[in-house]
Amino acid sequence: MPKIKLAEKTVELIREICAQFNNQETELINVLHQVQHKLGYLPAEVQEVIAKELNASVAKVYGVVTFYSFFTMLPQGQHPISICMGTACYVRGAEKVLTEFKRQLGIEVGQTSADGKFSLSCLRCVGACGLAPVVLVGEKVYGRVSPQQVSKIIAEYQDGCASAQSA
Amino acid sequence: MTAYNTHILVCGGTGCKASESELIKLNFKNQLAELGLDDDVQVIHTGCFGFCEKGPIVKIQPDNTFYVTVRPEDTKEIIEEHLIKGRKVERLLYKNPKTQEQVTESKNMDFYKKQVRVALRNCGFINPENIEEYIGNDGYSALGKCLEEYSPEETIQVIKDSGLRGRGGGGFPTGLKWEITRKVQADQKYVVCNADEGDPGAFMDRSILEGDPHSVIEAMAICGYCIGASKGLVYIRAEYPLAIQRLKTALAQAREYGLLGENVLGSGFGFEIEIRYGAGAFVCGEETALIHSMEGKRGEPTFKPPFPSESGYMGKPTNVNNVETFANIPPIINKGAAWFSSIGTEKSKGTKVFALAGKINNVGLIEVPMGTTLREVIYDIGGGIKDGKKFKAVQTGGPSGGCLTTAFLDTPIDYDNLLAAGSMMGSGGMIVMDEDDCMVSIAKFYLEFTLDESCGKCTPCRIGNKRLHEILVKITEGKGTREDIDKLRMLSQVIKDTSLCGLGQTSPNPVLSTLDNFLHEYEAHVDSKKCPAGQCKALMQYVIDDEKCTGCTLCFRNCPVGAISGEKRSPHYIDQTLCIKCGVCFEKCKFDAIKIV
Amino acid sequence: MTKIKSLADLKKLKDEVQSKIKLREKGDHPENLIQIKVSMATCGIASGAKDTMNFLIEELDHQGIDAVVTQTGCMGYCYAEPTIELLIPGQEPVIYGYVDKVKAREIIDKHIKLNEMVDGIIPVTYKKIDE
Amino acid sequence: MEMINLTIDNKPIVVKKGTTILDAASSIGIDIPTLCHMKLHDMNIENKPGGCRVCVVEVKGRRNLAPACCTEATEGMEINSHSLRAVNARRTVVELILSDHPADCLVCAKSGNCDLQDLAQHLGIREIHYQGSQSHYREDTSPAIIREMDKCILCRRCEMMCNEVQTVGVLSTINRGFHSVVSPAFEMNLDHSTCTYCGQCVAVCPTGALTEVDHTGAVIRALSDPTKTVVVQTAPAVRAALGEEFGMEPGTLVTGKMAAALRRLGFDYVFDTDFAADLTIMEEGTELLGRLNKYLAGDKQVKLPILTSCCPAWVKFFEHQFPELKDIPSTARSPQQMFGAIAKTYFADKMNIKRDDLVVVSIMPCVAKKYESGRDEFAVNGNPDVDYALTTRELAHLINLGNIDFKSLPNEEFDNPLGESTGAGVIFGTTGGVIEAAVRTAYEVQTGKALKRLDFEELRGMEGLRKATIDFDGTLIHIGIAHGLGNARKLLEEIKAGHSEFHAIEIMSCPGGCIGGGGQPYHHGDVEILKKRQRAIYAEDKNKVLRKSHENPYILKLYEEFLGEPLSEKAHHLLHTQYFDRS
Repeated sequence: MPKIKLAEKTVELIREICAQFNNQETELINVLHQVQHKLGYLPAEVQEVIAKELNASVAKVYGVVTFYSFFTMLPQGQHPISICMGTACYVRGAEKVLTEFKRQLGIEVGQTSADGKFSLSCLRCVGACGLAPVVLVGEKVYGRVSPQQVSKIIAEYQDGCASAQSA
Repeated sequence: MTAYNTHILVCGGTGCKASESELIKLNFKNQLAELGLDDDVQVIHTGCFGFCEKGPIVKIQPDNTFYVTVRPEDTKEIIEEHLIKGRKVERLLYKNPKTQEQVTESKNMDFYKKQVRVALRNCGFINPENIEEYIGNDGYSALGKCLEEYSPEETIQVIKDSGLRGRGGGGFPTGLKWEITRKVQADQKYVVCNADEGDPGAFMDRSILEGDPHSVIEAMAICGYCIGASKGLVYIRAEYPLAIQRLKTALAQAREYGLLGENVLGSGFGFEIEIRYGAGAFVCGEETALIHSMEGKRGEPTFKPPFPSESGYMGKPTNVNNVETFANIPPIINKGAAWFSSIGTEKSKGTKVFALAGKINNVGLIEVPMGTTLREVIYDIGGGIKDGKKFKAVQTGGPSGGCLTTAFLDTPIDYDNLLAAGSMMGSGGMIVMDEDDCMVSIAKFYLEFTLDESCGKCTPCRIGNKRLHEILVKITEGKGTREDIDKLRMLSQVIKDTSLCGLGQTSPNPVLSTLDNFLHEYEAHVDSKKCPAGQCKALMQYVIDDEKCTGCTLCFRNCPVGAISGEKRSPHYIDQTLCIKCGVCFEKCKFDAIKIV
Repeated sequence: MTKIKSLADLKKLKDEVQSKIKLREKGDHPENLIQIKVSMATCGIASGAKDTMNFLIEELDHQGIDAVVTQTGCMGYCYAEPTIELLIPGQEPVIYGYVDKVKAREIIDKHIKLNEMVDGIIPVTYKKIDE
Repeated sequence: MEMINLTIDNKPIVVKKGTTILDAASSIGIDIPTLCHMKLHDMNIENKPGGCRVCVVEVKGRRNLAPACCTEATEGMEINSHSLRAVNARRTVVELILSDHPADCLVCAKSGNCDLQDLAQHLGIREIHYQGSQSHYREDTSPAIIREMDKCILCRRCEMMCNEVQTVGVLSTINRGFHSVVSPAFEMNLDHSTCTYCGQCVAVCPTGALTEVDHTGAVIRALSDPTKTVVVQTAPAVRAALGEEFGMEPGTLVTGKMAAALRRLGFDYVFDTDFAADLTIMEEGTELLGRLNKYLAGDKQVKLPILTSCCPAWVKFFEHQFPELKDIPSTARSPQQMFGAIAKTYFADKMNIKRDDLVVVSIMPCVAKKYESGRDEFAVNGNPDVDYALTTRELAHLINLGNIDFKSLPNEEFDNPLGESTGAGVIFGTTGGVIEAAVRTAYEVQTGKALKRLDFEELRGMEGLRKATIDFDGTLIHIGIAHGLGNARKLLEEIKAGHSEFHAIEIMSCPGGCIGGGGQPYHHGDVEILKKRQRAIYAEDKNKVLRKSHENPYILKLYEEFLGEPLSEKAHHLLHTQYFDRS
């Protein structure tokens, strides 16, 4: 992993978040949520700052980050795409939808497209089983997605890109 | 302003549509037009009446007459007799199976309504972001009643008498849990609401928190009063942003109205609730893992005892209940233990919310009394199987549960019956599968889930489930042997017997229950290398039917690996050694010429 | 809002809220209003309930129809999202499924304005606890 | 005390409430196999994750099997420790572990000393029925410890040691499910982490996942190089444990046999680190008295308490975790390093050996000593004062390679001049020993009076934190003792907060001190072994004619001929060091 240097501003932000939770080690997960919300991901350097602020070992912080699937150490695409792999979605063909996304984006689960626009992940049941199969792009929920709809969904987010290129 | 005097409501549910309800509607329309009544009588389609076994259903408004098993040829009689002469068509009325009496009015037809909404009583009725609507519907009166009229012991007794059992899956008696926590001496205790709904296919907790967050807040306060806790924590999935937002709003309103905080309703009792977020770990539904997660640690379970009621959050006595359990508390207090225990079966009282999903027409959230049969749930409430396919199995209990076959359709649903049938209640996901679902693949799917979600602490769950999954992969790839089937069984038994927590102890259930109920499917994969459902890619082939192929070249042009060859306007051919079984040709072919064998 | 200080206070507030609801439901009172509840749980929103709700608010306002549109939780009919409940004073409440903008307009034009029911009603298939 | 009646394998038994099935069974001679469980009695160290599931037993009326290590006995319990169901489950569990474990026992450093191997033998496993993919991790080599995590069985003992006992916090379980493994943060190498190389993870690892870096090959090459003069020093704790490697009763002193063995291995001079320990007392004791007297004279600038500095893991610990306190420990080098410095100057000069031709090997109960010998400040022009530091276990390995029948060796003496030591040097090997040795000398130097009794029982013991007050002829000296870095941390926090009551503190990283070092023969969780080693150390002290460092004639000679006096410029140069902020 390439070493990155955190901007002073970022370090300050992390410190503030830790302080909000009284620098309590027991609040580690809340802190990680907040920091990831602000920064998008939790690179090693960020975890080191958090560990220091909460007076916890970096190994512990890393152990927690790698335990929970919600936390990520890699920057996500501009539009993170998550395919629900809950049972309802599975029996209604989520796998085919996933395969189609992989094919069209040319990336595997856990990867980000070369242009940084899309990242692909699977998640477990978002509780919208009535709409199975379900796909999330950012926080937007798409229901009853068929493999045929995949290109349309991707296109929705590529418009900006296309116009930017033509401009 | 009324244009129509009368409405004819024709059920447009999928089941009824299959039995020609479209034609019934059309007949009504045409015949009314012929009689020139189409300005007075309007015919409309409705959604499912939830009484599919007696479909198609026709209801006449405004006199609420309810006709069952209506045939397209009956429309004339209904118009002539009922609408014109005002006489009900008796032979089409529903007969009460007990009394054999004909039921004319639908308001006397309530017994066909299989659902009773207790936990969901306010969902879809009140505005969840307006506390006054909750209060207007008896909200917080149970808390008030407890604080003013009942001692903690008396309140616990009501809960115990009601027979309420934990709705998170285990089914532990709620009142007893409260009593145990109450009896432990400590300077601080905690009430925890487990809202880490993780079972794939279950979304009742989300719905309750989104639709009726105050009922959970009220119940937690009651629990706090009973066990002697002044602090509550809701552990909620971070994947539920709307539920979180509604809960936050509700908490703020409850504080504003003095229903949380110090000295609630002038009783001297104080209670506060904080939110803690899950971070994507299914195992955190297990209460010890949940507590560790709330303490900022890896969500690994620890051996019980000590139970959280003795040593839980921060080492203090902690009572953990799930969302649905809490949502049942206020009506129990308000309407009494006797009322609640009158619903359900001998050992499982009250109702259970199920999330119906999968290959079923009326996907949705339902709440039925304990003891309702699977058949009632699937066919009456759920409207039967999608696209007229054959029912194969219903999976209950999520990754900890099992697949139940037609043989269990008439089994009354309660904790003990499901357990005896090789499944479990779980949190209430019910996923319906049809003939197209391969049960070996389903078992593999659940194992994959467990593998992903296992915390890795104990050997049987960490390595055993990996090996189970590997064997299942082998079988679905057509490389399995009879010995592998035996290994699945033996290893499953050891994993159940030796795992540390509930996740591991129940993880082989999907394998065992499919082995028990669908052994022939395993055998087909192993012996004849065939997947009866046509799901397992390695065991199927796409072939082109020479008779049907027109040589349009569409498949040839779409095949991503160039496995298809053939001259234009003559039958094409798929080279099986190149085919990756992506299914594109199958989807593209306009002539049904591509078959799966 | 001042804090509710006792069970009696709570009961008073409950009675106030309930009498408001009754007035609305009875329908013979000048205050009566048409009420529409839009099921706004995750499933509903994902299926476009927000658009439906916004459309209803704008359209009813535009047409000068006296109505309140509120959100509510999941009604349980996930297969038919977005779902709405229409309460016209003096009448039984009616639930409609698959309410997109087109359907919403039809409901306003026919059911609300002309009292003609339209296709897509979902019959209530459950009992409430006070029934 | 509430008592519980139960039966195990049909034998009735009464135990105290709170007793686990495992302990109850063991009290009547039923040994239920375990793997992850480890309990060091009286030390408050217990690893009980209940994770391996090897100890499962059948309890009548219970739905599933119960792990004996964490299930408490209850009234009327009927336990079958070896029912078909329990044995089958136990075997399957071990097979599962083996299915995710490299089958390279033949070449594994831990072979013959591996709990997993023993268990597989014990259960008679001859076939692994469930085969499948195995986990693979990058091998991590540091100056002292090798991590081969393919062999990790997730017993979590190392994690418990590193976090709870040592509070070093380098190791944590990471990832989850099949991918979980114990690792430093970001899967970084140990040498990039704040690891102190205390080696307690190695000491408790049941398999070959954590082992020491092996220097035996290099030592053999040096021994067979005719141009080199190879000298060896042996640390005090080695003699109390080495015998165990040859099947001797724990606590057997093998000082003489060890010297004989080393001589047979071809070491040119067999010396004793105890000599350097005496030297350490001269330097550290003088430093202590210097600071103390200034303090007693009212100097508020002087920093007290003074902390011992002979443990390299401890030194690295405070450099990482308490850099602001780096002025407090004594500047005296550890005995190993003092020995090296003296050997490559005084001794080399005396014998007319060029520095480059003199190889200093040390035998240590420790893996951190490997790291310490490689620290830059302990080398001259790239030539280290100590070339190779072997563990007790590595020495045993060398002896085996040399076809030496250890048990039948005669007792031999160390060589002179660096082989002579006093009892004070010997007790460096146990917790409390360094400070007791220092007190013996400091008292006599300070008061000018001879001590009437030399055994300071108040400084001895196995408790993690101890304190004692010694009357220096009217001046009360408060002494603190900590072993285990977690205990040390408590004392450091007090110092940091400015309310430490002590004048001097002895700190040892390993529980028990060097007798429990990470390089010692594996104790396999049996704390009695540590106690026996401790008793052996004190017995050796008692048998010595000279028991005070300042009475060691060769030490006095060293000062006379070479160093001048304690804390002289030369002594500073050769025997003292500085510490670095590594935070």
